[in-house]
Amino acid sequence: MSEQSQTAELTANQTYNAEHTNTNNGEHSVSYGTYFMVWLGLVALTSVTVTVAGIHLGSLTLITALLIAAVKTTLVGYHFMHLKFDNIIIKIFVMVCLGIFLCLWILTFADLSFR
Amino acid sequence: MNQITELVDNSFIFTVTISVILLVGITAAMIYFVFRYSEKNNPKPDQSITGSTTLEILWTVVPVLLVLAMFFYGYEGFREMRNIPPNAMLVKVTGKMWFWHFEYENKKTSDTVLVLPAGKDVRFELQSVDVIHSFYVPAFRVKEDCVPGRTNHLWFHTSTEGVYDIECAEYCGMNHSYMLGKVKILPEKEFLEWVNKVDTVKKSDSVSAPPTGNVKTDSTNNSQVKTDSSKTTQVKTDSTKSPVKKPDSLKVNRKDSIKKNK
Amino acid sequence: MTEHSEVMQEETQIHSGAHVHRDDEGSKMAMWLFLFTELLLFGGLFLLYGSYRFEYADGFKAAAADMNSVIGAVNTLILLTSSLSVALSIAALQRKQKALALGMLWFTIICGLVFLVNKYFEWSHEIGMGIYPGGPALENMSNGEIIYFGLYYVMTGLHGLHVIVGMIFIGFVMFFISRDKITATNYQKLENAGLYWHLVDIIWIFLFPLFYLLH
Amino acid sequence: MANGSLAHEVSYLKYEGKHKGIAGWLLTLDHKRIGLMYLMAILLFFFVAMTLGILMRLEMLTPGETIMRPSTYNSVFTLHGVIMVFLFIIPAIPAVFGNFMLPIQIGAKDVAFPRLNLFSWYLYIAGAILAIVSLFTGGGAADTGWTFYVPYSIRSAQNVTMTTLAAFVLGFSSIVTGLNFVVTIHRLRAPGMTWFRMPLFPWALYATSWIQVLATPIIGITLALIILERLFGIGVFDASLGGDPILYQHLFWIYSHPAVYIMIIPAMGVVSEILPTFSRKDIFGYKQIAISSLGIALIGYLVWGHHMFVSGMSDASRVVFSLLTFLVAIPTGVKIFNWVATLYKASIKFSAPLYYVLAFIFIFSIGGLTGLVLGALSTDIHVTDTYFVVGHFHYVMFGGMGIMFFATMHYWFPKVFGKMYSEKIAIIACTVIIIGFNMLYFPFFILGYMGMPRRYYDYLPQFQGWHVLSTVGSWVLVSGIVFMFGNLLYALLKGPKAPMNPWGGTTLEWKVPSPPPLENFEEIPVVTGGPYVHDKPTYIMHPGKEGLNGNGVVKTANQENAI
Ligand code: HEA
Ligand code: HEA
Ligand code: CUA
Ligand SMILES: [Cu+2]
Repeated sequence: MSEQSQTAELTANQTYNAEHTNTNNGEHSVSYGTYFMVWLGLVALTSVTVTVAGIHLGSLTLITALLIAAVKTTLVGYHFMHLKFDNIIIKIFVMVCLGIFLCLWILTFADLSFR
Repeated sequence: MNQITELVDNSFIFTVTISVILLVGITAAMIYFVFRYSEKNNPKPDQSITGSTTLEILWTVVPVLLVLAMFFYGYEGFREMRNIPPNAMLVKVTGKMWFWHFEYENKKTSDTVLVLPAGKDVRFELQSVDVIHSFYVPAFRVKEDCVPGRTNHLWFHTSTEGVYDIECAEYCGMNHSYMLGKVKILPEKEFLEWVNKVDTVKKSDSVSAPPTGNVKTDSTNNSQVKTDSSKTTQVKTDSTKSPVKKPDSLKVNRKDSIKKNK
Repeated sequence: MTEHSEVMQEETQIHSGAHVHRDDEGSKMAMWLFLFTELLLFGGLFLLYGSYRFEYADGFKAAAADMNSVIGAVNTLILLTSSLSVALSIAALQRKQKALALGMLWFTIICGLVFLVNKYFEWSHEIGMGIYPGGPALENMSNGEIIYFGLYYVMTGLHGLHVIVGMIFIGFVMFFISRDKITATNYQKLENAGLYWHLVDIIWIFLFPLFYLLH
Repeated sequence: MANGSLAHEVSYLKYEGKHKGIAGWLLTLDHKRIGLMYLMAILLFFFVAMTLGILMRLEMLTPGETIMRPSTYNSVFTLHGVIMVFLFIIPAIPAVFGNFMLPIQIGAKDVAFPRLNLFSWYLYIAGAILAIVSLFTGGGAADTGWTFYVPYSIRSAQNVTMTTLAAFVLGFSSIVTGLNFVVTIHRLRAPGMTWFRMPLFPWALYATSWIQVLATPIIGITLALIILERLFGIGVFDASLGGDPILYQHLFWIYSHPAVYIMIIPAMGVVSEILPTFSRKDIFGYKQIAISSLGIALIGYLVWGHHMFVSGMSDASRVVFSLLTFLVAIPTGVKIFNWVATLYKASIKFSAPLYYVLAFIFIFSIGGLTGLVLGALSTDIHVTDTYFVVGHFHYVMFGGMGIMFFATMHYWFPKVFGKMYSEKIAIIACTVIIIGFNMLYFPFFILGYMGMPRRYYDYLPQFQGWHVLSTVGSWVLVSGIVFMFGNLLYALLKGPKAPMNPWGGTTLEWKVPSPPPLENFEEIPVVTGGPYVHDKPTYIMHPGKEGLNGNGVVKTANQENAI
């Protein structure tokens, strides 16, 4: 019980007057330049994957391709999708989702790779 | 004795015993509380009881230990099941809608009835030609699916003579429940006699080609193989009531199977 | 899909009529959750792709060699650029540059169309060669190749569907912008459309190397 | 404003808004009306599927043909399973009572996205219609079992395509509901309602909703692939084209194992509501119960392989999955122990909902503990795909979730309909149900261990005795259930009016009239303490009148902004 009431007794005025925003009224606007830079980075990475695919790296091909894709995804997510500005909870959500997805891969391959 | 059967049963008994103890404990406590602390017997509830860290830890840690023990017992039996003796005799099992087809190392084949020598380790290679079936011999506590496109393995030790049921345990269409068979365990001598006879009567839709004249000997013994085609080798099942009835119709997606038959 | 953010607002109006309540944060959260479901929808397919690639490494390589990686690369660039234009349109709207924002969205839709046209030619080329499920060319290929192309059609097809949905979504948003329903202070719907479009882009970022490059 | 103040007085059942009569229901955005619409639809399908269950029991009375042909039987158990799983047990508690109670319990006027909520109901109906249409078109009802295993589901001549399509659509209905609830819980808790002041039913719904959002898409795509496979032969699952049937099973169970926790976690949430109410005492170990819901949800993602122990999966992963399976029992055990401990030194008012809960604890424990037998490798290999499994899942699904569905109906009946039922008849009915239930399903464990495979139209003669006992049990169960529904139906028509708080509950739904008014609350309440505190009030129901809310603006989003 002590845990439950550990949150200090609520003083109602505090609650109601505390300013909090439900709307994202034009806080963080990003400069056009930043977006262009990100886009350039993405294009550059694309050309890197295409070139790397041309060279035969053996088993490394797959890994580099996926790594580059992951970097590109991070760029898109962080800048274009504004994860950069998002509330911590959305970041946690993304992590949970990716974490569970990763578990599915690991456990499926626990079967495939020992068959 | 048959190791696998014993291990499975022990693991079962272990798990069930613990379960029964827990179940009885929980239920008894519950019923006792409901009477002891009823409105009548205890008009004023004790509002100060809202939790106990000691108890929480206790009933997290103890169950963890219990389930680890259960896991371990289960694993023991499983290890035995997967620990296929290297010199076990081999039988190829093919599941087909809706019967079992067995092929011995000497290419002798048999449908529905699996004849085995007593006191031997037998290894099975399980395959399917259409959909998934599951080869299940309850008496030996073993089961494994027959999956089209791959080969699964299974083994058991044929301890005592007798006739045991084989059932298909993975749903495979209309006559799934009629996809039965028998394991017939004979003394070794009779088995050899049987296995070395060439089939003459075969099911029309049997899976593999008829046995060749040139047959290999059983790996576990070196008796001579004779070919005697005068007698039929189809052993009749001796269940009290013949479970194998005529299917009312074979319902398979014909359009599909034609398409896939390339 | 455009419902997400609107409902809160209207609902409270109907009920109490007192004050308009808008919850952009909630609306964004819902959009992210929706993106997770999309991600896992494709996730199942990626898992299949990974598993079959593991089982049929050679077949997959052989099949990937048949692909035209130039079209793939061009389409990648198109989608990346369209992602940029969506992001820019949000930035523009935040700066009250309505015309620029609309222009950027038009550009995005055109990118989507070009992407689909490319895809159309690619698919018709492959189908023309008899590479399609049950097709004459595929019949003679190995199992690995059959599965590769099965997955190829399903995954790029599903992705194409998402491009179409994204374009419709953006179309609605443009309509609202022109009617000033979406403004510099109330642009969550645009943001959500953008999130969706970026997800479509991200999926392609993975589809591209997996189907066009790894031979 | 006139509209608004009216809404504070008139019950949601009577309120006439923009639309009147039947349209007032079919176009409603009110979470309570949508919940009731779900209840109607779900009960209808529940009756259909139960009737199919009874027919199966009749067929199993004797070996050989009793009342139907094998192909009919196969369709019947498939339909029974599909309807029970996708149309009854997954949506039942969240979509009916979650919809109804969640906003009230967290002090909100509605869910976050009321239109989406209605949309989800229509998706449900669309899926249900597809399922019904599949019976009469293209070769008749599917005969694959609810698991749709390939390659059989690809080859079957029955109308599997439409049945899977139905399940696909129903999946999306489920996703939409889950998404809506997650946002609702994050954004719309009343001021002062911190996470650990939230009642346990919303906690359970929160965990459930996450599973719905993150697991359902996987089955969506898997079923879609079956449809594509049947239409175009893409080869992804077809062994004759190189597809791997075991991968299908992986994908299917990646969803369907977490789905069993979609079924049970909301039921557990209701247990945690009913117990403190009738114990007149705070729940024991609130935090542990709350967190263990999330624990079950999380571990539930990692154990799907236990359905595939004989499928030819690699030995290593069988061991891993077995170990993980056992871990999922721990958080469940924590809940059970805390519930029993709640009764200690309580002051228990014995009544029908509590009786159902006690029955639940007993029956669900049997179901769960037999789950451990299935989780152990060696025993599972013997009993998998036998009646042992059928026994296990009826104990957890029907005896767990089903019984709790009955409990929930009794617990919230006065609140939802504003009527009281006969307590005495309810208790008698529950007793009959408990007896019938165990008579019906306990023999399954014995049959299973003897080696009676499931999905068998016919069986070997040695199994008959237990089958007969079980069938007789099904008749006992039917009479209990008919009795129970009769009692509730009578109460609905002729029952006395229910007071606001007939049980002495402490959560917010008992602080509003029965049935609740359209807007739930005149003013959004302020929360000052835990949900199950009996000896002092923890909610301020009229913060404005009590001078707490100076500016008259009530914020519905939570104080700890955005979390
Ligand atoms: C509501 C649904 C539900 C629930 C909650 C569960 C809960 C569990 N299930 Fe069940 N299960 C199904 C529905 C459900 N299951 C269905 C439908 C199938 C068959 C699908 C099909 O093939 O058609 C199935 C099949 C199934 C299998 C596969 C069988 C097979 O096909 O071979 C297994 C194997 O491990 C399993 C295990 C478990 C376990 C370990 C739990 C655990 O979560 C149980 C935890 C509970 C307890 C353990 C009891 C209470 C706790 C205590 C009393 C505390 C102390 C105890 C200890 C910790 C020791 N289940
Ligand atoms: C919530 C889930 C749920 C519930 C409640 C039930 C309830 C019942 N089930 Fe269910 N069952 C499943 C889920 C469920 N089942 C699943 C998932 C399967 C697996 C399917 C598969 O293998 O694919 C299965 C399989 C299954 C089998 C195995 C089939 C086989 O493998 O061969 C059997 C066999 O007896 C069975 C029987 C019953 C019975 C007798 C009931 C009884 O409880 C029913 C009791 C019925 C009543 C009490 C009826 C009372 C009401 C009325 C008569 C209504 C009157 C009518 C109107 C007003 C319209 N079920
Ligand atoms: Cu073969 Cu069931
Ligand atoms: Cu499971």
